[in-house]
Amino acid sequence: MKAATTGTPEEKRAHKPPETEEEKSRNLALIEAALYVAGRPLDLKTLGSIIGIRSKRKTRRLARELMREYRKRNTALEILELEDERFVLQLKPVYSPKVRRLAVRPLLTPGPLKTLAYIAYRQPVLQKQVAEVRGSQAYSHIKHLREMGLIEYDKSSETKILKTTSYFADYFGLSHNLTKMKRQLRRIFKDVSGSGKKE
Amino acid sequence: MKAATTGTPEEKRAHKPPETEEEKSRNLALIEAALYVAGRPLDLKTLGSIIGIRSKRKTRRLARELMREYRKRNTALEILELEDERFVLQLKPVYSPKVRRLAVRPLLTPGPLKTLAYIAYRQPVLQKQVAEVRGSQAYSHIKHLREMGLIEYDKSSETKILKTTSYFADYFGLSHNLTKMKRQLRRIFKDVSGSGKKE
Amino acid sequence: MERPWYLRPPLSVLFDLDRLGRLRPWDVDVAFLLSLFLNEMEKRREVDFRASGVALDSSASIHLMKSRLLLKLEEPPREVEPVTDFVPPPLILPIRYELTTTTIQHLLSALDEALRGERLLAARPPSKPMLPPPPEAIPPITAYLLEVEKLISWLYERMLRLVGGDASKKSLMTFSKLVEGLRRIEKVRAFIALLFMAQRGIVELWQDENTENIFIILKGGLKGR
Repeated sequence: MKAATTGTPEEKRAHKPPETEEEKSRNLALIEAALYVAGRPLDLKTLGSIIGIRSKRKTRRLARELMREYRKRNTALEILELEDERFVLQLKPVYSPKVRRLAVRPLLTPGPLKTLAYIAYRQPVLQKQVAEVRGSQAYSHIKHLREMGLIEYDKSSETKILKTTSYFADYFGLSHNLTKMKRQLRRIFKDVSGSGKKE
Repeated sequence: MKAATTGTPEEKRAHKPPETEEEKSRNLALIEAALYVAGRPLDLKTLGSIIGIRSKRKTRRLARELMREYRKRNTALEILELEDERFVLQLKPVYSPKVRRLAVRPLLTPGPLKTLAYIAYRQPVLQKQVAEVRGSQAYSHIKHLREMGLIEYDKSSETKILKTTSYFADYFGLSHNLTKMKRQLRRIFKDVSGSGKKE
Repeated sequence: MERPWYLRPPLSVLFDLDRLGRLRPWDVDVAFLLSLFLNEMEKRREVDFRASGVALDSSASIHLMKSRLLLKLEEPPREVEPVTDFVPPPLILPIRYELTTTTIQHLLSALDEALRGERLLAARPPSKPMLPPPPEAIPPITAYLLEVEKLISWLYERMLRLVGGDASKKSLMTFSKLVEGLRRIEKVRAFIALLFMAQRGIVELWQDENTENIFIILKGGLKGR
């Protein structure tokens, strides 16, 4: 228990009576739900917004508790805390080879995937340029890719400039740093096309 | 280590000493991994092939044990056994509204979901009829639903006739038998509209 | 040579300028035709900018013909009653995570193809404009604009009455209030005039997504007043 003091809303929140067991288990379940549905790393802000808690410290404590619970349970799934204070629920890598073949659906159909690849490679890139190269269907691809959270508009610009999101980087295991990511893409791309083997 | 015996593979398996705790917990984790990765109902044969057990009875027992464990744990996820001996891992519906915005694949909005419900209910149904009842926006709904693999055109017909796919049946845990499925749907719709809530 | 796919009905109406002059614009559902056209082009994975241009031009003409008829007080035909049938409540999809099969290798081969498209685009010689002349069916543009001017004055007077005669206060009003008591056809005309006024900066518009009401701020007087 902490002594009541006055202060910022953040501090006030911290001094509210400790959450009941019921509240806590509801919050843990909500964090689990969020991580499961997203299938990608989520930051403390996002997790906090789901449970309605603004304190990062408190959210982190809950996420870590869920992580410990998972570890204790000894299951096929694990929760990891990444370096940048993000949490992810994922399959333990050791099970992956055994069950991978059960995944049957692609993230995207070929058309939108091509548009996404082009944006990733040329980013930040004018929407107009994407449409010129990928044809008029590019607009519906862009809409779809934005809805999926794979690309976004550059907010600093008046004209429509596209770039990939951190979710894109997470999905393909690429760097969050744009310059680095492009270098990675170029390098792997050269390796692949250089080997002369294409699907 | 197991004693070598002769006989059919099934018999061999059946006469093996009962699985150790370690084997069992590994099998439970593999079933969990399979259900997590697939994101759709899996039948006993598929689950058995993952854990390397051909006996349906044994696989069913394990899957049910995992299901009970989930129920005990009081988590955001649930494992359901569908009527045709298939198992599925999914988010408990009560958590849906809070976290659906985090889902990667854009979830369908009520408009397309209604069109889908109509097609499922009236199938096989002329595309023209769907458009007449649901308005001209039905065409974009149909396109989207086809892209998601939930509906398809009847290939045996020249005119455009729509029906749901087996993926659709899996997604909703419905029977693959059309007559049965329609009966199940009627029950679901009665439940929903009976609750008096409509958008 | 095979006839291009878009010259077949129902799309052909957008490419047959003679017919465009003869038909009743109310009989053409432009939105439907254009989305059909786009879908078809997407399905065939071929982009024909020339055909798109003609389709766009024809659609604009048909829209203009419709606006023109509205200004002449011709009532649009009654909407066809939609067919009624029991529509079940929307099916709520259960949420399940699903591992997807797309890997970085897929991304890279997609990139390879996209870049090939880029190279092709750079190599293609610029094509000559081949748009046909605008159809005669389009009303003379000056007469049309004169009608619009009259319409704007009429609507502006209405707005002034609504804000008590003073346009300098940046008064706020809603579209529904503005057209209260008007006939349907007059509401449509008011809306057209409003769009022109917004484009000229006489009013500012925004729409509330929840109520769908359009809010109007009167920003100043008509030029020359």
